[in-house]
Amino acid sequence: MGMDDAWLLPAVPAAAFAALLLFGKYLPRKGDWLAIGAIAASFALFIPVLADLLDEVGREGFAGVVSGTDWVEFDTFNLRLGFMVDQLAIVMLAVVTFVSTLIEIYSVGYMKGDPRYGWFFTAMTLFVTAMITLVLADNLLLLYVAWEGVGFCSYLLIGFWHERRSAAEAAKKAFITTRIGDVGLLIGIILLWREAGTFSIREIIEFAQDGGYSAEYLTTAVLFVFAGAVGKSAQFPLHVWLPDAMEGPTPVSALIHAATMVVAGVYLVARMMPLFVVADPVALDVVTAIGLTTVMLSATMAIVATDIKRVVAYSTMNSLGLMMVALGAHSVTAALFYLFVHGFFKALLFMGAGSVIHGTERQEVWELGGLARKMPLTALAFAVGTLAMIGIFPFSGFWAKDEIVNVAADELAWIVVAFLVFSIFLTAVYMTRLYLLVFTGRPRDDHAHEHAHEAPPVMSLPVLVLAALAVIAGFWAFDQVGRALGFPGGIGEFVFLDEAQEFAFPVVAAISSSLAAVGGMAFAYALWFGEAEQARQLGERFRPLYKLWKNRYYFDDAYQWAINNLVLVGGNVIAWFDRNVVNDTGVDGSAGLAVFSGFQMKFSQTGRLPNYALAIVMGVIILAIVFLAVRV
Amino acid sequence: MDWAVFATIAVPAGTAGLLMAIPSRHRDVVRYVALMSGSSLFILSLIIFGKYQFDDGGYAFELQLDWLGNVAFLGEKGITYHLAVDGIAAPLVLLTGIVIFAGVFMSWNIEYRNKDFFILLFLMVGGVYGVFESVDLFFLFFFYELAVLPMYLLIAVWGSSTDFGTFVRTKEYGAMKLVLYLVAGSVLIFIAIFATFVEAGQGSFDLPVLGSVTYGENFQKTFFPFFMLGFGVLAGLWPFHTWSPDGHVAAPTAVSMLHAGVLMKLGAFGILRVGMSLFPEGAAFWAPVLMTLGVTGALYGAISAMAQRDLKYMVGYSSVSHMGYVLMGLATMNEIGINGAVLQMFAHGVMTALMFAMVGAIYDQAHARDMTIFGGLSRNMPRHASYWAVAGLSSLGLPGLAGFVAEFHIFVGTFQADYIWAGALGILAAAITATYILRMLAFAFFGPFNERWASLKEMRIGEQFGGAVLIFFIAFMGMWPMPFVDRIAATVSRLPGIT
Amino acid sequence: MIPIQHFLVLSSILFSLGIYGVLARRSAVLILMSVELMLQAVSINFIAFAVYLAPEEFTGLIFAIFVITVAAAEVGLALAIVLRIYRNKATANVDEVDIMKW
Amino acid sequence: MTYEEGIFYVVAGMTVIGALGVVVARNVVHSALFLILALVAVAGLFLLLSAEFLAIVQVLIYGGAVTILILFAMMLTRVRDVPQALDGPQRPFAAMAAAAFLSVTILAVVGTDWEALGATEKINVIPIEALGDVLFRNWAVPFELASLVLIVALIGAIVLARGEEGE
Repeated sequence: MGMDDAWLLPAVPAAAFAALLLFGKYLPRKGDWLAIGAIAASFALFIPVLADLLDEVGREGFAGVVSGTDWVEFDTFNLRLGFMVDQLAIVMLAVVTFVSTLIEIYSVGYMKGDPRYGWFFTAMTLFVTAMITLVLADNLLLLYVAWEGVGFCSYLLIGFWHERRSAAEAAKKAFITTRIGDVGLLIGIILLWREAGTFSIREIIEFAQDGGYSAEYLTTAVLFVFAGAVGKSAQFPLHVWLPDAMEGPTPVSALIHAATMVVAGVYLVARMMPLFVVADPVALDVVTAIGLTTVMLSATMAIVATDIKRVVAYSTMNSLGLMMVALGAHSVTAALFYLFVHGFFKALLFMGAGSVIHGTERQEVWELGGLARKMPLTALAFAVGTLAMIGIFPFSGFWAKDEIVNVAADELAWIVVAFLVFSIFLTAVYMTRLYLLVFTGRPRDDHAHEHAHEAPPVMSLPVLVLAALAVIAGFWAFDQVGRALGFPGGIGEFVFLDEAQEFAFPVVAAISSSLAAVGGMAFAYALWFGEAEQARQLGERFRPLYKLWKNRYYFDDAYQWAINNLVLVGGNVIAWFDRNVVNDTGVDGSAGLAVFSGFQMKFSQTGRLPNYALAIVMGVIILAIVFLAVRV
Repeated sequence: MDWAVFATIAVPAGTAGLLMAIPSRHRDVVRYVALMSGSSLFILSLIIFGKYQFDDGGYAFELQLDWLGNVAFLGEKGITYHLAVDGIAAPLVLLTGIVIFAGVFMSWNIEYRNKDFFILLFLMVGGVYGVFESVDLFFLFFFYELAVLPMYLLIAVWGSSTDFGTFVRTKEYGAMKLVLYLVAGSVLIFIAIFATFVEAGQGSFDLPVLGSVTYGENFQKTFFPFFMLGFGVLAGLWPFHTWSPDGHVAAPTAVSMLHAGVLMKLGAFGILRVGMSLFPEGAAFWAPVLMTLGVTGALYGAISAMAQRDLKYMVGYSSVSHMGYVLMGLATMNEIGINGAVLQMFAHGVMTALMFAMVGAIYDQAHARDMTIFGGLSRNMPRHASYWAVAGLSSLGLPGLAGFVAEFHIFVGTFQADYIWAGALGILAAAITATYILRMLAFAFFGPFNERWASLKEMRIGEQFGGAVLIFFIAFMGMWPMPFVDRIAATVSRLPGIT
Repeated sequence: MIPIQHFLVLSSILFSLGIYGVLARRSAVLILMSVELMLQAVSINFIAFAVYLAPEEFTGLIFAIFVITVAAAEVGLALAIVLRIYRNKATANVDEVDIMKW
Repeated sequence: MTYEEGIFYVVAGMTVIGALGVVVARNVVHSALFLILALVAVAGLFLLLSAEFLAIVQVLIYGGAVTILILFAMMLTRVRDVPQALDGPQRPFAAMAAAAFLSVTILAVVGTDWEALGATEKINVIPIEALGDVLFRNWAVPFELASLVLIVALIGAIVLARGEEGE
C-alpha cells in the first residue's frame, strides 16, 4: 500500500455507491453503515498513502507519484484515469476524507427518520467518490469529470428535499450557475490541450514553463480555467448560488458547501499556479480582484443576514475569497493552509448550526436566542468555530489568516491589505453577532426554546472532534509541530510553489489583524448584546446601506431580471422565429408557393382542343429547328 | 457469422411478412411476435458489434450477391447486394437493435390496428439496418427510402395532434412535412449518386469501387453539397430542421424513438459514409459551412428547447441541438472530431430514445405533455423521474454518461481544427442544455406535489425494462467508451482526407 | 425528270395547310378533314422516298398502304365520336367542349 | 419543261387548290367537295410516282368511303344549318404556325443533299407484282393486324354511334 495504490481511495466509495444504488433499499438501516464504512475505509487508506509520501517527500526533485490507466486512447489522443499524489493533493485529501467521515457519522443523527434516508447516504458516497477523484486527478480531463461529478452531487443534495419549491429552485440555480463557470473551464482545458497535446497537468505545466504557449494564449486559457474556479468556489460574480444552496440538509452544507467542494476552485487554481505565474501578471491580478470583491461583498451581506445557515454560508464565501487573494499573491502555502484549517472550523460551524436547527427546528436568528444554557456543548463548539473564523489567537484561523495577510502585504498593493484587515473586522462583527443572537440573551421564541435539546451523541461527538481540530490545526504552521508529526517541517516546507519557506511569525500582520478582530467583536458586542436596540437604530440610520446588503447588492434580482428579460425572452424569440419565420414562412411558405403557383398554372389548361393542338405544333416546330440546328 | 448482417435485414422483413399472415384480432400474438423479433434483432446487433474485428477497421461480415450486371450502362458488378459492417456502422447497428428492442416494449399498449403498426415499424427497421450495412449505393438509397416512407403512415395513423391554443399542429401536417422534407433530401442524394456513378465511369454502384476513383476537385466541390444537404436534411441540418420537432411530436412513442434515435443518424452516417469518404476534398472545402450550420443548429436548438413547454417539443428541439454537435464533429475533418460525431450519434440515439419513451409513458397516463401543469411527479413516479434525470443529464453532458464522452471528443476535435469560436459556442450550448433540462425536471418532477395528478402511477414493468436497457447503454458508454472508440477510430483513421 | 424535292415541297405545303386547318377550324368535322390532308402529305412523302431512295425495297409503299388503312379506321372512329359529342352537347365545335380542364 | 413535269405541276396545282379550299372555304359542303378534289389529285400524284395500286386504293377509300362518311357526319351534325363562324379565334396563330412549319420543312428539304442520300434522278417504276409479293409474303402479319384494327374500329364506331338503350 503506497502512493501507487491511491486509486483505491475513490474506488472504495465508488463500489459502495454502486452497491447502495442497486441494493440500498434491501440493506439493513438502508445501508448507512456501508456508506460510512466505505468513507472511513477511504480515510484509513489515506494514512498509508500519506506515510508513503512522507518517506518520499524529502527526496531531491520529488514532484508527486503518478499512477493509473488509459480510459480512452487512439492514435495520439489519450484520456487517462490517472491519479497523482503530491503534497497539494495530500492536504486536500486529509480534509476531504477526514471531514466527510465525521459528517457522515453526524448525518446518522441529523437525517434520522427522513423518508429518503438511504438516498442521502447514496448521494453522499457518490460525492465523496467524485471529490477524491477530483483531488487525485493527474489530468485536467479527469479533473473536469470529477468536477462535474461533485457539481451534480451538489445538485442532488441541495435538492434533497425537492418537494420544497425553494429547494428545487436552489438546486437548479446552483447547477446552472456553476455550469456557466464550467463552460469556461472546459474551454480553458481544451485550449491548454490544443497546444500541448496532453491533458496531463504536469506535462502542461512543463510545456508552459518551456515557453510552449504564447503569453496571450496562456493568459486567455488560464483565465478560462479560472472561470471554472469562480463558479465552483462561489466567487463574484457567480457567487449567488451558494447562499441559496443552504436549502440542502445541513450535513450537505457542511461537507459540500464549506469543507470540500467549494474549495475545489481554490484547489484548481493552486494546482495550476505555475501556469498563472508563467502567464501575464494580469491573470493573477484578476484572481486577486475577484477574491477581494467576494470577500467584501460576503462580509457585508453577512452582517444583515438573518438565517443562521446563510450567515455561515457568507462566511464561507468570505473565506474562499481570502484564499483567492492568497493565490493572487501566488502563495499556494497560505491558500492551502487556510483551506486546511477552514475545512475543520467551517464544518464545525455548519454542524453546530445543524445541531441548533435540529434541536429547535428554527433557523431564523431572530427566533432563537439564549440557547447556551440549553445546548452547552453546541454553544461551546460554535464558540470555538466562531473564534477560529474570526482569527483569535491561538485558534487555527488566526495562523492561517495571518499568513494570508502577510503574503498579501509582501506581494500585493497596500490597498488590498487594507481591505483585508477591514474584512477581518467585518468578519468579527458578523460572526460575533451570530453567536450573540443565537446563544445569548433572552429566548425570542419560547416554544422553540422549550423544545430545544442537546443533539444526540452521534451528532455531538463529531462536532467535538472538529472543535478540537479547529483549535489545534493551526499549529501545523510551526516547524516543530510538523517535524513531530513526521512532516519535513511546517506547512510552508511541505506545500509550496517554488521553494520551501520556514515559518516566520508575522508580527505586524498578527497585531493589526488581531486588533481588527477584537475591535470587531467589541463593536458587535456593543450593538447586539441583549436587545440589540443599538443595532436596530444603526440600521435605521443607514437605511440604504442596510437595504443594499439585505438585498444582496441586488445581484439575484439583476440575474433574475436578466434571465426573465434576456434569456427566456431570447429563447421565446428564437422559438417564435423558428415557428413563424423558419417554419411558417420558410417551410410552409414554399409549400404554399408551390400550391399557389399550381393553382395559377392550372388555368393554362383551357380544355380546348385547338389550344393543345397549337402547343403540339409549336413543340414540333421547335424540336425541328433544334434538330436542324444541331445537324448543321 | 457472416449471416448475422444478412439476418438483421431478413428478420424485420420476415417479421413484417409473418405479421401479415396473423389475423389482426390476435393482438397478443402480434405483440409477442414483435417482441421475439425485437429481441432477436437486439441479440444479432450485439453479436455484430461484439464480433467486429477492429484491428484494421475494414469491412467485416461481407456478403455480396450479384443483382444486376452487364445490363445497359452497368458493368460486371453493376448493382450488387453488397452488405458489410465497418467500425462506424457497428455502433449504429447496435444502436438500432437497442432502440427497436426498447421500442417494442414502449408500443406494447397500442390497441388500434397494432398488427399494421408493427408491420410498418419492422419494415422501417429493416430499412435502417439496410442503410447502415449496405456498401452499394443503389441499395443504400433503396433502404434509405424504405426507412423513410413507412413513417408517413405511422405518424398519420397512429400519431397525435398538438393543440397550441391559437393553432393546431395536426399529425397529418407533421407526417406530410416530414416525408416531403426527407424525400426532397433524397432527390439531391439521388442526383449526386448518379453524378458520381457517371463520373467514376466504372459501371458500378459499389462503394469500394467508387471509392477507388479519384474525382476531380471541381466535381467534388460541386457534388459534395448535394450529399451534405440531402443527407443533412435527415440529420436535422439547420435550417432544414423544422420537420424534426413537428414530426417527432406527432409521431407515436416508438416511432419517435426510432426516428430521433436512429433515423436522424442515417443522415449523418450518409454524409460520412458516402459524402466524405468519396469526396474528401469537397468535404474539406465545405467543412466551414457545415461547421457553421452545425454550431447554429446546436445553439439554436438548445435555445428553442428552452422556450418550449410541451415536453415532446423540448425533446424534439434538443435533438436538433444534439445533431448539430454531430455535424460539428463531422465538419472538423479530424479523427477526434469524427470519432466524437459517431460517438454522439450513438449517445444521442440512446438518450433521446429514452426521453421520447418517457414522454410516451407519461402521455399514456396523463394525456398531457405540458411540463408546467405537472409538479412533484417524482412522489408517485420515482423511477420515471430518475429515468428522465439520467436521459437529461446525459444530454447536458454529465461525465459518466454517454453524452459527455461524445461531446468532449467533438469539442476537442473542433478546437483542434481551429474552429475555436465554434467549439466555445458548442460548449455554451451544452450549458443551455443544462438549463432547459433542469427547468423541465424542476417543473414536472420536483416542487410541491400537484394533487391533480394523484392518479398517475409508476410506469408499466415493460416500460421500466425497456428504459433500463437504454440506461444501461448510456451508463456503459459513459463509463467505458473504449469498446466504441476502438471500433470507430479504427475505421475513421482509414477515411481519406482525415487529419 | 421530276426531282424528289418537288414532291417533298408539295407534301410540305399540304401538311402545312392541314396544320392550318386543324388549328383554325372550329368544327370537328372540318378538323378531321384537315387531318386527312396531313395524312395525304405523309403518304406522298412515303411513296416519294420509296420510289426515289429505295426502289428495291417497298417499305415506303407498304407504309402508305397502312397509313390509308389506319386512316380509314380513324375516320370511322373519329366521326362516331363526333356524333356522340354532338348528341351529348348539341354542338360539334371543339372549342365549345372544354370540360376536360383544371 | 418536260411533259412529265407539266403533268406534275397541273396535278400539284390541283392538290394545293383542293387543300386550300378545304381549309378556307366558307361553306362546309364546299370544303368537303374541295377535299374530294384534293384527294383525287393526290391519287394522280401517286400515278405519277408509278404507284398505280395505291392510286386506285386512294380513289376507292378516300375519294369514295371517307368523303361519303364525312358528308354523312356533316348531315347528322347539321353543321351547315347553323350560321356561325367556321374559324376559331386562334386563326392568326394557326396561320403563323403553319407558315413556320412550312418554312422549316422547306428549309429541310432544300438543305438536304438528296443525291448523297442515294436519290435517283428519275422516278423508278415499281412493278405491282413485286409489291403484292412483298406485301403478302413479308408483311403478311402486319397486314392481318391492320384488318383486325379495322374490325375493332368498326365495332367501336358502331358502339359509340349507336347510343345508349332507350335513347
